[in-house]
Amino acid sequence: MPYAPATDDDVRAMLDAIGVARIDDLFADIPIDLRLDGELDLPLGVSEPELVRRARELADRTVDLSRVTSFLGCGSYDHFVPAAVRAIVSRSEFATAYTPYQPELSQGTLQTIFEFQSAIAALTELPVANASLYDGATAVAEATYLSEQATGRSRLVVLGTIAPQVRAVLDTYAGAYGMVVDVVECDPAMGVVSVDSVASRLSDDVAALVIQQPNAFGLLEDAPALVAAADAVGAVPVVSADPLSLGVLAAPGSYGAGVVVGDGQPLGIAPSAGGPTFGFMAAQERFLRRMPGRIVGETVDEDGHRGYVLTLQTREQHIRREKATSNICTNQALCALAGLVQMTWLGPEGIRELGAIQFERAAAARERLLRVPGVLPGPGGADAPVFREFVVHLPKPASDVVDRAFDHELIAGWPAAQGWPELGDGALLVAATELRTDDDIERLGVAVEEALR
Amino acid sequence: MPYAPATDDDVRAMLDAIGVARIDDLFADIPIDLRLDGELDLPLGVSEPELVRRARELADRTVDLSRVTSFLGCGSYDHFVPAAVRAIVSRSEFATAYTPYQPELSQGTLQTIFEFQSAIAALTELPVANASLYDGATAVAEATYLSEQATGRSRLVVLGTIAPQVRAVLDTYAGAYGMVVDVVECDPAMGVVSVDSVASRLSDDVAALVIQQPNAFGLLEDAPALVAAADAVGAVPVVSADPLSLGVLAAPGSYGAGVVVGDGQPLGIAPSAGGPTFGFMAAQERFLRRMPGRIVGETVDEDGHRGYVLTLQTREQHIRREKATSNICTNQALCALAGLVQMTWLGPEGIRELGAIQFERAAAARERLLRVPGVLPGPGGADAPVFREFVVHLPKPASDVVDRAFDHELIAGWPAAQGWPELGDGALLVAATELRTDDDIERLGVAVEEALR
Amino acid sequence: MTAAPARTTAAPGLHPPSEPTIFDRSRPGRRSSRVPIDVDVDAIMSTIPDALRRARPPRLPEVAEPTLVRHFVRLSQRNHSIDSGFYPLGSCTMKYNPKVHDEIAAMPEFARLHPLTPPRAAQGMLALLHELQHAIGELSGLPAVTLQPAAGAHGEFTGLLLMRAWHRERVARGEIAEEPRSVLVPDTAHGTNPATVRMAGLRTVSIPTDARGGMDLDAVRDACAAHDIAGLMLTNPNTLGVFDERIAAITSTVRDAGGLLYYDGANLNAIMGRTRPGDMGFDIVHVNVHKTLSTPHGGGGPGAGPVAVAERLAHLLPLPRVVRHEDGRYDVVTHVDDSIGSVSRFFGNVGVLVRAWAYVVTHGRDGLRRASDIAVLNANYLLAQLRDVLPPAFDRTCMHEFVLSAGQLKRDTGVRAIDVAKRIMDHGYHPPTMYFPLLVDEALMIEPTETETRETLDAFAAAMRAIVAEAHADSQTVCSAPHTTPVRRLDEARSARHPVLVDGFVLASD
Amino acid sequence: MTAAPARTTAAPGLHPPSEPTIFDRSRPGRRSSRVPIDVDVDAIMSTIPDALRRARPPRLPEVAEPTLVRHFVRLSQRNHSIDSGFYPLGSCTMKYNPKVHDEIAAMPEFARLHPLTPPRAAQGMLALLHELQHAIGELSGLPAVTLQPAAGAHGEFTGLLLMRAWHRERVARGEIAEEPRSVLVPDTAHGTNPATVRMAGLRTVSIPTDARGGMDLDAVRDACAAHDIAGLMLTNPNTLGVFDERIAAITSTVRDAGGLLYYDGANLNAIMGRTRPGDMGFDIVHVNVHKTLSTPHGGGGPGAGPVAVAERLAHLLPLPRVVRHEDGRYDVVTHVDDSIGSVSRFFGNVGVLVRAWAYVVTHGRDGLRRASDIAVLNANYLLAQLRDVLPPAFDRTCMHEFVLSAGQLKRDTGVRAIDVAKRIMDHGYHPPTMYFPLLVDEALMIEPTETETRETLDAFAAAMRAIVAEAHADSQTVCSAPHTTPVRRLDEARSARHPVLVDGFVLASD
Ligand SMILES: Cc1ncc(COP(=O)(O)O)c(C=O)c1O
Ligand SMILES: Cc1ncc(COP(=O)(O)O)c(C=O)c1O
Repeated sequence: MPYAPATDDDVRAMLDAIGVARIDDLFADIPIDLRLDGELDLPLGVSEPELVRRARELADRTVDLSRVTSFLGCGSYDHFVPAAVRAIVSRSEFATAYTPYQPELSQGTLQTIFEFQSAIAALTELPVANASLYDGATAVAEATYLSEQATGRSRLVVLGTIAPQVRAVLDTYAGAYGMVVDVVECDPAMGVVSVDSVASRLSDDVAALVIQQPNAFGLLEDAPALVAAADAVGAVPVVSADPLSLGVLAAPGSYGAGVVVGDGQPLGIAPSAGGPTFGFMAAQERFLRRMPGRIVGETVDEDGHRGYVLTLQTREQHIRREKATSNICTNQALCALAGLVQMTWLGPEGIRELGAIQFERAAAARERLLRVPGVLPGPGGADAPVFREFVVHLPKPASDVVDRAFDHELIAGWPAAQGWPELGDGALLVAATELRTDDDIERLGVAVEEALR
Repeated sequence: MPYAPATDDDVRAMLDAIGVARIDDLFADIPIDLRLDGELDLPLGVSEPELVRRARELADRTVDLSRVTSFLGCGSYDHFVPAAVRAIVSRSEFATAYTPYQPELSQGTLQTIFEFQSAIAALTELPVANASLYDGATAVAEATYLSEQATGRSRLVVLGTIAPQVRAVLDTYAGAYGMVVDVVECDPAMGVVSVDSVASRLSDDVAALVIQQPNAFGLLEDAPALVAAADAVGAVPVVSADPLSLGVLAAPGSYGAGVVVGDGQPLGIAPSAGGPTFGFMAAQERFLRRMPGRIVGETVDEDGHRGYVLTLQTREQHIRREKATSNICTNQALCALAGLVQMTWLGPEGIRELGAIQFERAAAARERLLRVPGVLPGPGGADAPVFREFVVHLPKPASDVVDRAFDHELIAGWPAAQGWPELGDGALLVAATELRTDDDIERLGVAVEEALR
Repeated sequence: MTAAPARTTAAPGLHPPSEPTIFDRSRPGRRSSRVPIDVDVDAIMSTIPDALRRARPPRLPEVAEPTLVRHFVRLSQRNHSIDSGFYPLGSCTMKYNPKVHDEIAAMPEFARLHPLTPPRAAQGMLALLHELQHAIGELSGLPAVTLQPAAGAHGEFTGLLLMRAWHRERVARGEIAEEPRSVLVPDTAHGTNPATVRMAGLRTVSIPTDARGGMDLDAVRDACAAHDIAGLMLTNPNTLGVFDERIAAITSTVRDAGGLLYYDGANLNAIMGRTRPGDMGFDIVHVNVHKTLSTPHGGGGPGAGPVAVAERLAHLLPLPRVVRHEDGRYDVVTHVDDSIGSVSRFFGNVGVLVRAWAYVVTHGRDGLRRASDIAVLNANYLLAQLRDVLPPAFDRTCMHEFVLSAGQLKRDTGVRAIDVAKRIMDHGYHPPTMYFPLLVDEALMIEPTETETRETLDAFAAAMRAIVAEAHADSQTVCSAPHTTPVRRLDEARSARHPVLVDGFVLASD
Repeated sequence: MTAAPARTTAAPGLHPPSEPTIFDRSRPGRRSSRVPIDVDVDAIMSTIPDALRRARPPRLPEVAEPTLVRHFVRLSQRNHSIDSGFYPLGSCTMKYNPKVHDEIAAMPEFARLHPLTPPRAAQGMLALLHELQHAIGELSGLPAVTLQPAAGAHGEFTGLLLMRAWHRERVARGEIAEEPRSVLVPDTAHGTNPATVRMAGLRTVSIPTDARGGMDLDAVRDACAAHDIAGLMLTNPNTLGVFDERIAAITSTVRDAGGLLYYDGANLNAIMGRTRPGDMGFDIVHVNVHKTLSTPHGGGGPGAGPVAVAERLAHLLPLPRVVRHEDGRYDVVTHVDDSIGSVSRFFGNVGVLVRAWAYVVTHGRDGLRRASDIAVLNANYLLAQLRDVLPPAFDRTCMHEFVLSAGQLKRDTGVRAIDVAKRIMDHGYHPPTMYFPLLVDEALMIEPTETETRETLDAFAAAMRAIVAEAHADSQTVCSAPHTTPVRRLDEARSARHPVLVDGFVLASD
């Protein structure tokens, strides 16, 4: 067994030192009738080359997006990840360390978390951020839990334009700690929620208002006005932001968001079928002691040298147990590190340019698709600025079109009805990142054209 | 420019500090008429994502041997390389260090070289080894240069069964320092060189006898007898050994080889179109001060702690200049490290098993091909033990057969006439490593059958 | 081994005590990135309504790639890790993470796969996830599995939601009047257990530990009588490394009281192939694959916490889930009426799950059992070498880990558990888990795992014994440790009192 | 910055002064590997004649994979590298190596490609190599290129063989009576130059350096008159970092004497896009792609040393070579009558060449020129900050590197170049190249490269100045440096006198 070094000689010598005859004796505490008789129903172990062959076989039955062109989006995107990110997160010292409980041996991880918090604070323009949450959906949920605890209120107002997967998680969580989720739908033609309709649902029993910016249709909500409306009734304005958009879109902190959350996948994380990514959370000072998860602080050592430690741990489960602000323990630290490296690689100029490109690519793809006979604009129409993704209406079921377009070595998008039945079978959600070339977009147009014939 | 950090401000400030107005002024020493007028005939630079796309396009026009089955051999082999090897050689501290001139900052590299020398000594059973040469072919050449210097003789006797690529390099090198290369061919049916025919060519003007074991047909020469014959006339017995064979085949040092060289590719190095690999050289004590290349020795520091240094540098070009034992400076250190990790990963048992498997796979592939109507045994016949590769005779030109078999997603082997015209068009050199499954071998048989129809 | 030379001078040295932050290294105009498409950024910006457009660029660091890479490589060198040294951090199962797993997770077909890819184009990945579901069902003895939870605590949350949904069904069926809310949790439990109970809208009833380190059975009976029992959360072997041999009595007591049994699988690595939670009577289990199935911890994550349940709870599992049709095709189920919903956006931490799959394939039924056997052997071997200098909290055969008490040492020498922990750093080891479980005085919780050699265990034991001796001879050296780390003890109180959580560069309004 | 605390104790510490060897860690029966096919090893062994069969297994280390990985990770941490710190090692061009190049070289299509693959199946790789041939021809100003040499010295050897072949052709054509054997080499030349001359069967005629740091032109003239001139080997800018402005006179003098001109391209990184060896009158050039085109040095290699020559020498180049047919197909030429043969087994170090190709593509004509510009700017900037404390060997504008002399410092304080070099380690930097070129007294050769920031250059200059000051104030501290490295100065004499080259474990006859 390549990973457990003990040889038969080792085992014998160690059993002697322990003073028992057989390894079985070490399991004597397990009642006979509870012991597994026989073996687990699993194959025998294999060698590394055989493992690799097995994996290769499965990979061969899985589409390779370095060869097939994808226009899928809705929360997971095919962005370029520079090699430097992989080189750094694969460093043994980062990848194979545990949570930095012992700061003297963990300054590397601790300082990167401090830098990560700082970068998130820079993007959101809020003073505090944590070391990561599971993903963008649980981050939204944690934000509402925080709001409930902070306000003592138990109603949530949520825009209907947040991603359906996030909505599902929020419903599950909120139900657990007994919050009522009040969803404000948008006019399907507009694709954004009107401030008035939201305002009319806000009152002093509302713990939080949940906004996604850009929303799930790639459109821009009037977030500043919505935030103001929430503030007006003492509800916590929670903004779920796409971090990659924050080079071009107003920082939620700048217009009064109380808590900003989001999913870090667009920041240097490979999609890998949906995870791992990381959720981030930044907040106003007043929420600091209610934040979930790890937080790193700067301090000094006995010689006065600058160093970093896990701080404000009295919020956390291992100290506060049932009174903790959250149950989170293991988080997504290594993904957050990838995010930090990506944010550093981009820098203020790069994230601005890359953000602008998302608008440009989406507009180009929309323009091309709308030139296909029978294809009609979706929510927001033909001209509204869209960030990376948008919906169009096809004259045939989107799932059939996607299916047929696949023969062109291309995944045309996601049948939006799976997330919003109200949009109907023909709705297709299409995402175009900086990796989609003009040629890719033209191929998309042709493929959809032919699929519609 | 992502890799040169200087900004315009930096440039201005630095020019001021230097006391010149423009960067051009720094190049004032270049005579006007020698300056490049205009620009280099190269495209403008591109971004990392564009570079990756260019590389992807070229890769798409290159066969992927993780998908297509290859039976190519003749000096480069498709062996399994464990992930641990890549994880270690990609460590920044190993990959981006220079030659360990400053031992206090290079103990990592120095100790791995010391361990590499030790592992090569263990495989060959010789007391000294160096830190690597360019490849197995130049290693043979360096061995003959060493022999010339050591014996003052200028004739080389070389077995005709060494790999043609090695032979070509040896001819080129030997010509340079004025040695006569005397080749002893084998009987094509036997596939090995008779000891008598070699003995008859040996005399006291011979600097070295060059043997490859296993030879280029995968057959076993009577190396011990040949070595004895060389010794008898005071020629240096040089054995070019396949390192992967040394778990099962006698260590050349054990039967008196004076210098053992070889190519390390089978030890954890990806073929990558032929290089980089590493050449190794081990020798008897008497040749120590004539060895080419870096050698690391164990010593102690001022506090008596064990440490390692480059040693016996008076052999080398940077000290001895025209009197150096070789001109080699940059070598193949990182590949040698991969070889060390691979040898460690295998261990004495693993290298024995893996060596045995090479015989088994080759025999299985030969047996299958000989069942194809019209296919006849090559040098050595149908039953001689063959290490990893062997030759068969096809009733059609091997190049046509390889060409047609390629439609079965398989490369059937190498048309041996390219290396040994005397074997004729129909000769095919086939290699089967531990990565070739029974199923692969069956597919080979079928593909050749159909190609011969 | 003797000491290395002291730094005689004012040179910062090869391993300086502190490193600049990436913000300290920022200079205006520097950058690492270059984008693949040239667009007129200002023109695009101008299409965004003023109120929604960013006014000033984010204060991210400006550095070129060589600076970026060097910065993070240097920071990495300030970490201890399993690849660089022994890491006997109790309860955290710091075992070796096979390198090949990282490569398999990085295969483009897996790494770039979009979660919403049509199943026909993702059969290989779906098959992989389905195989892993089976393996986890097999290990836990509970057949129905969700891979969605992102960590152990997330699995706990999922499990308690399943527990609640099940009770609600009973209410709906009229079997009980109202939903029970009390969950029994031993005082040895990990902090996530009670924290999860609260988040899930339930109440913790804490159960004391008995003289053998197990759950106090009478206390369990009393609690069952006194409270509306939703269920029990238990780790077995527990955080003392003790296997509770009366587990059958405990589970049946709780079951009789109408409760469900939740098994915290963080310690499953001790019993693979020996016994299974399902066989012990548990209904719901989470598995920390980043412990038992060896996926790298990444300095705090990501991990994964799949949950396995009894067949009768299967219809409640969160979605999406991977299923296999008769014809062998794999498919994704996105809707089931009674499902509790979703606990994360897609399939969970697939990149981590792929590594867990690889671990199961390489080990197989034989290797998994052996992994547990050697983990338990190593723990008992180490315990045998330390027992006489630092008394175990409960002196009996341990499973994969054990807890020592430095209480007596503290009374004799003033050296506390934390001092021993800091001092062991100077010997090149990561310390054990300190002060947990809470009921043990000056606790030091040690888990060697199966991937360490006997020599390493011997050397660690010798170092621990040397420290105990040193505590009596020269306690000051121990109490002022560590002496060889990049930084020395850090002022945690200060950072809690005056939190500095963001680099000054960011707050500066340029 | 102030000093870190001394190690007060006998604990080995986090960075112990020495590590066991992998052989020290070996234990019988341990192993990392598992083979994919079960065969009857003994049965197979028995088919091998006794005399050819191995008697006892090789004494390789026996360790499990966790031990293997930890061992080598720990050893790596005992290295300085370009990714972890400034590395101004003159003449070695330690610039940043872009990470993406490693990934491209590792793409399976490239990494697993067999060198004898039929060209139809390798068009992409052949195209890549052909593009690189063009780029190198363009950079050198000489159109015909071989990629086969594995390093600079290997390129030199190849180049001199081409030189000889060309003269032999002249002999054959009766243009000259016999092959000339003398090669002019400046005394500043790198050691590989004269060593290569010897290996190539030629004779070195050493040429002194003039007062400006260039080649003594009169000496060149005299040598041309006195010897049978095969050619000249020259680096320009030379190893003093000086561009020899009389290069045209030098090349024409040698040409008139019937010699060919060989350009050692190790310093080509100084002049990309500014001037070209071909334009200076050279006939043969090698390019150290591991310097100029930034491929990682790997602790000593692998590199690559492609050679470019004038059209009239093209037919002599070694084989195989990649060519492009009119129809755009790429092909491999394996036979040309007049070729000198082969200098390595296949196409050369392709894995390295792929990185060089990537470097050229990313930089393009604009980036390559800028790389040289900034390299020269950085060198002159650093020189300007050090000139007054350590005099330059030749005080003039330098190119990409410059050479300082510690001769005066030694006379004043007893502190030698080597002491300054060792002391700079305590500041976290790799030392400059020492004692080369040989003609400079107590030489320190400094090459910052273009990938370092101004701040790094400023900090390095400050450290150097601090050391010079320290040399006057406290020379003992400098002369006993380094103080913060894992080991201190090592006894090199001892290892030369009593070489220990192999681990005792191997020699032990178990
Ligand atoms: C006993 C126990 N339960 C639960 C957890 C929480 O698991 P995770 O950190 O994966 O959320 C841990 C991990 O520390 C643990 O040790
Ligand atoms: C000036 C000069 N010439 C030649 C060489 C030899 O090149 P390589 O080490 O690649 O063989 C070097 C490398 O150190 C050099 O600096």
